[in-house]
Amino acid sequence: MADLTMVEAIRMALSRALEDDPDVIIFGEDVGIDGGVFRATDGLMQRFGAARVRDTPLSETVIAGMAVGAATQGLRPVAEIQFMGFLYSAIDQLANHAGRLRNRTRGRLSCPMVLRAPFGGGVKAPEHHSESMEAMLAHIPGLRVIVPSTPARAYGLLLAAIRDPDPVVFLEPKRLYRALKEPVANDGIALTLDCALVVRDGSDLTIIAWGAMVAEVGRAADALAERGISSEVIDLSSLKPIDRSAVRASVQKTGRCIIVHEAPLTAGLGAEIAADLAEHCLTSLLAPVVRVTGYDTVMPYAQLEDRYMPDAARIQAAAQHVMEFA
Amino acid sequence: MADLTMVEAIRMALSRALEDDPDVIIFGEDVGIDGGVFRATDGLMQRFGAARVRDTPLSETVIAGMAVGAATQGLRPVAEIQFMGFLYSAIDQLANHAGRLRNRTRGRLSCPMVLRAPFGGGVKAPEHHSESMEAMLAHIPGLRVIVPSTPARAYGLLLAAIRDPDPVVFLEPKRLYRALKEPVANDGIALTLDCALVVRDGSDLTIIAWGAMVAEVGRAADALAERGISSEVIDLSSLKPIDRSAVRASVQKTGRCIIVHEAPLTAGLGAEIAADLAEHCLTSLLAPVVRVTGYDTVMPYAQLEDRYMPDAARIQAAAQHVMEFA
Amino acid sequence: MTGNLPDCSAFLDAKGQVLRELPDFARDAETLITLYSMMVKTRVFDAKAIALQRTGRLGTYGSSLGQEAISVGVASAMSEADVFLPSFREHGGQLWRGVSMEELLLYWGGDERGNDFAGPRQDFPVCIPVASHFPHAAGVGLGLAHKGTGGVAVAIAGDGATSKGDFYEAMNVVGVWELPAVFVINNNQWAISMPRAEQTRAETLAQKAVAAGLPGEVVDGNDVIAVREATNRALDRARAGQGGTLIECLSYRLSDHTTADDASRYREDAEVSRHWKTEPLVRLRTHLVAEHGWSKDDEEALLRDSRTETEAAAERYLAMSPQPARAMFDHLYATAPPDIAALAKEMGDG
Amino acid sequence: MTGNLPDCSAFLDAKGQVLRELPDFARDAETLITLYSMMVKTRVFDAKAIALQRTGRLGTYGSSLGQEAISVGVASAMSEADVFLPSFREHGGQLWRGVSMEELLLYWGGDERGNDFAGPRQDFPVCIPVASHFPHAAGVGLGLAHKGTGGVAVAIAGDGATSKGDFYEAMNVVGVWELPAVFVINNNQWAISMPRAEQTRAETLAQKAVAAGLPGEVVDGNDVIAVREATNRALDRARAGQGGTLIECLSYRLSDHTTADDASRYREDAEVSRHWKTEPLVRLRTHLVAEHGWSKDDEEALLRDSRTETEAAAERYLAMSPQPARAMFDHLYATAPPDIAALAKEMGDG
Ligand SMILES: Cc1ncc(C[n+]2csc(CCOP(=O)(O)OP(=O)(O)O)c2C)c(N)n1
Ligand SMILES: Cc1ncc(C[n+]2csc(CCOP(=O)(O)OP(=O)(O)O)c2C)c(N)n1
Ligand SMILES: [Mg+2]
Ligand SMILES: [Mg+2]
Repeated sequence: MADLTMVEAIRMALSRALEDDPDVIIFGEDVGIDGGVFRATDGLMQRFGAARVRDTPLSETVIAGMAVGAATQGLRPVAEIQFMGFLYSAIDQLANHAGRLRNRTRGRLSCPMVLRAPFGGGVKAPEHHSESMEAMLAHIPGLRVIVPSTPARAYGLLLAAIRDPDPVVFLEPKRLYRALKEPVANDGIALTLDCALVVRDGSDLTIIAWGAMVAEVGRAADALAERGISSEVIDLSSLKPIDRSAVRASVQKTGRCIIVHEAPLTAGLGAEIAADLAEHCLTSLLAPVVRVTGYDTVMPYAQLEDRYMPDAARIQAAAQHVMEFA
Repeated sequence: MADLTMVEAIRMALSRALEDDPDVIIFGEDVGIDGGVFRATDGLMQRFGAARVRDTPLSETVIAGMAVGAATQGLRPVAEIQFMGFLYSAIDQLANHAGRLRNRTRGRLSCPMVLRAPFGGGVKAPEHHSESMEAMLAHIPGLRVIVPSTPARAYGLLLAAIRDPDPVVFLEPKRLYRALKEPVANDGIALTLDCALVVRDGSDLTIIAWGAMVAEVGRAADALAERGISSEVIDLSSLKPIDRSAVRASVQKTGRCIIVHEAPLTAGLGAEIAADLAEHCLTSLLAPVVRVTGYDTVMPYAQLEDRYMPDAARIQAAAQHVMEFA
Repeated sequence: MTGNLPDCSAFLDAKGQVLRELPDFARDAETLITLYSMMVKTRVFDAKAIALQRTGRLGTYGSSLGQEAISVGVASAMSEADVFLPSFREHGGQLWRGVSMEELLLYWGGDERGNDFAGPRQDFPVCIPVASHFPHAAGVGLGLAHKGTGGVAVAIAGDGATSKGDFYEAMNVVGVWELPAVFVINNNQWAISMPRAEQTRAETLAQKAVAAGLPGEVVDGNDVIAVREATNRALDRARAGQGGTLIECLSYRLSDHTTADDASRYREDAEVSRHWKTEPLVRLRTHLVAEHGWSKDDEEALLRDSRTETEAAAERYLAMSPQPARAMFDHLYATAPPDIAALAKEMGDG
Repeated sequence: MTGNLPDCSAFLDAKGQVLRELPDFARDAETLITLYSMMVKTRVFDAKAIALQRTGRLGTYGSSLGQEAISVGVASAMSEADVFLPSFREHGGQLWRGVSMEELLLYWGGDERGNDFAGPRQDFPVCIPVASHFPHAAGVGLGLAHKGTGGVAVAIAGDGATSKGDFYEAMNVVGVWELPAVFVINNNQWAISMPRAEQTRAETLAQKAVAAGLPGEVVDGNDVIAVREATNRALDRARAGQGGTLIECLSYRLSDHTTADDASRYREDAEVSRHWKTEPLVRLRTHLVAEHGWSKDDEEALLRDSRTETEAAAERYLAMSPQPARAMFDHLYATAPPDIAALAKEMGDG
């Protein structure tokens, strides 16, 4: 079992899917000979041929829309949007078509497609390359939205997304692409979609995050543990649908909750979780539900991005605040 | 002071803006000789000329993007998207440009544009004509998002939006276009943006809504009053930025809160309000914060849309639940 | 304002005169009668749909009055293996392909079951967001080519649709990937209140194909023979692996945009009257009478049958019990996640 | 793979030979030297920017190596009243228009202040989302026409940008509204790893203008004289109220796509070498030497001055203190709503 980075695990999942299912095809900008700007598809065109791994013209609307069309014909398109900042042009296809084709045809047509996109900050990329707008996608009925937080999770969740009979947006935290390695078996085993994962048991408070923020929360939890505060950390993983019972169960146990995401606060996905708790776990709450998020402003350019994104220090401060609440 | 419907009040505001400021121009699909599919611009082309009120080709990306460009040149474009279901193609321009032009140029360029769009259900329109995806827009930094709930509010808020130096998305609840009349003076007075409005004082619970749902909440509040339950009703009006202090003040007083919107529950804007309360008003809350919303599914076609949208009965039931909570 | 239509490739002129040698299929009386019958049926259906809407028993509806030759002509050229992706005005093509009138009424009456046609199971439902189905057609073409079925994706939309980026992006990928896809434009001269001349400065819409390196051609969309023949050639090219084609069919929207529209606000009656002289049914009828012995009795029988069929479909439609409210959760996902399942259950059967 | 460039309108061939009668401006030594100097300066700046990036002192940067003639040529044709809307590879044009090297470095170093140029206050900052500034250019053109300033919007983007719907929609409205806007394509034959031939089946990118009813032309983008002359004509047309133009400038991306790219993964060195023979600086230098007495000393002085200026700018850039974190809230709105004001305050000056 090899130690892989997340981008290697993603490549292995893509490769596995191409091997296992002749209906899987990959397309997007620069996914072919270049292997994707992050190398997620490196070598796949060479191995599976240009008919199955194909560079598209520079057209995000068509990338998403062509995936919808191809999916109705029994293919399993895994399309790539090069950066989430360029995904906006694909939203019309996601909201007006992908998410509703099965529903509006009463199951006659379906849309088993995956739209992959790297997202999030932390790599000092140019303007428009560091967005985290997952909440917009999570609001669209009929989609699934998945975010992995480790290489192994990326492998298993991506396989699950590709095999799922419905459209999945698969958002890859680019900051994690090469940040850490872990052993990942190429066992072809898909993880279960729609599930959150408790990545750390704890008793004093629940911290919920996804993608790159899970590691940041882990660092904060370590520091908090040294101060005797026990955090239960949940990797939400599935942003749509949300595994509400897992979140509620944890908060019912701990009585406190912090939610962490890179996206701006207002109408971010953290709001949904806090709102769910405010409705379903109110009597369990011992302290305010605090969101530690990107600020309600435009993602600043590289020089200030560290000051924009939540970090362990901000998470700790929020935890402290929640623990001291009385 | 004439009794006007909302669509008449909007037309009066547009007409007033065109009169008062030679830089105001209007464009969109069918806004010219046809006067807009809802007649919001009826007669304006005839009166102000085709150079100021102009039909565009069928191109939503260009409608939004051209507004951005024109706004930088000292014009005040008031562009129309014919229905919110066709606004998705404009999101790229809103998120990647309109919302950030001032910020990214450190104030050198700005974007005083208004993008109007009818939204919401209740008129048994065809597929894709009844969406309420305001939360997606409220998540975009740098925008304002406004929704009027009565003819007079529409007049004053639209004037304010047009005069505002920053981009505003102005969403018009089409169900209210002709639903009721009220006296509206053509006094050229803009309302203040960024403010919620308490439309009914009450003491037992706070009900927050916007657009067409405000009237529905009013009906529910009447029925609740008969059962001795006193509702404070807030018309949020400004969906971005949210007037958090007004909401908090009310909930601190009543201790209970219901939020009502047509959009799907998950990651809808109701989540933001509930989350804000879960953080900032937890100790005031006597009951769970309940959201009465469209369901997490595709807006059904006309036959079932009444069953999808919140109505007075569902709002009353939620209120009852909240009042009985112990 | 939109004037008369420019000259373009036609076999029958407005008076039913044969202008040039007819293609084989058009020398066969039975074929022509089938085409004519479907066009008549479409027009009868349109009238019924409008009547239902006017009496509150159907939703907003867009008539295809005057443009019947386009979608009937296109659909009649297609094979079963092909996939049709219609816009909202191509009822005739849907009927030809086997969608039932009852299903069409269900759809326009606001019931999703109308999209679950028993007929051409692979065809797309109507596309409302203008031009957004052109990318689907590219994808369908990709899928068909990948599966080697020999099928072709055929998408149709209006003149207004040619201003959307979707149309262009899709044409471009069809061009460069040589996908089996045919894009048809029903140029009925109006996009709601927008006349064709204000939609684009391009002299023809067909010339937009140049941008994608595709062949584009203009045909008389009021001549069902010309439409079918052009579609045949495009389909042959696609099946031969030679890629896509753009076909602009010139016609005229004789009706309001939809039942929610009042075209008298923005165009002259005189213009409409003028275009009644070139509408597609009369010319084919004249030809059938002159060349194939089509009689008054034949015509009356056709009308009677069309009306009977339409009325029967309308009655079945009106008699259908609505879906239960919980149906809104059906088919959202193949397997409902817990929240959706709970909602459906909660709603019960009421 | 991308071969040699097709023949197209040029005044100087790759060897600096005059091919046809030069336009007036190109007979003036001073003008030619100014153009040449800016191209050299751009190349020197590019090299410095890459060096800064390689040593961790600048963000991802896209070099304009080999394409200097395009944006310098275009910008040099523009007047002050015009508005430039560049993509991310048009440093030469920005410099010509008056943006300082220091401002460019600030931008590419990840600091918004780089967009607040002292120079052409009406020009747009770099556009990163490909082609999304073409709609802006249409709107700018609309604004300029409305205000009657005589100004023209000039947007420039790459060959890849021509596949985006934004490009097409914007061309279409420019066409039908006759807006004063010029769209320039820097066809450097590659969009990251995508060769021009795979981007579209269209034979030229200029022919895409046909879709919008606009004039389109292909010029040799390595000949600054040809670029400027074509832009002059397009600007004249626009100022005369005759609407927009699409100009495709053929050139070649001699560098990697950006500093984050490794072009050897997807193209042959031989192809790159071949294109070094046609790059834009040599031919103009040869011409200057032959016709205008440009000497070795002149050349050395120019290089020295360019380097000095670049180094000085880089030093000023490196010496600048960063914005305080709260600057991220500045200019979000003209007047900060309470939440934003509170955040800015909370963040303090740290
Ligand atoms: C993307 C989008 N924008 C706007 C609309 C509203 N709308 C419906 S039909 C129509 C005009 C369509 O004109 P055309 O393409 O010529 O088709 P026709 O109605 O003439 O058949 C418009 C603007 C829509 N359905 N989709
Ligand atoms: C809408 C969009 N999609 C994808 C990208 C990522 N990207 C940046 S540059 C580029 C290629 C651009 O090619 P071209 O238009 O030829 O310009 P060049 O880089 O060659 O100057 C891509 C795909 C982007 N910036 N914007
Ligand atoms: Mg039309
Ligand atoms: Mg290029």
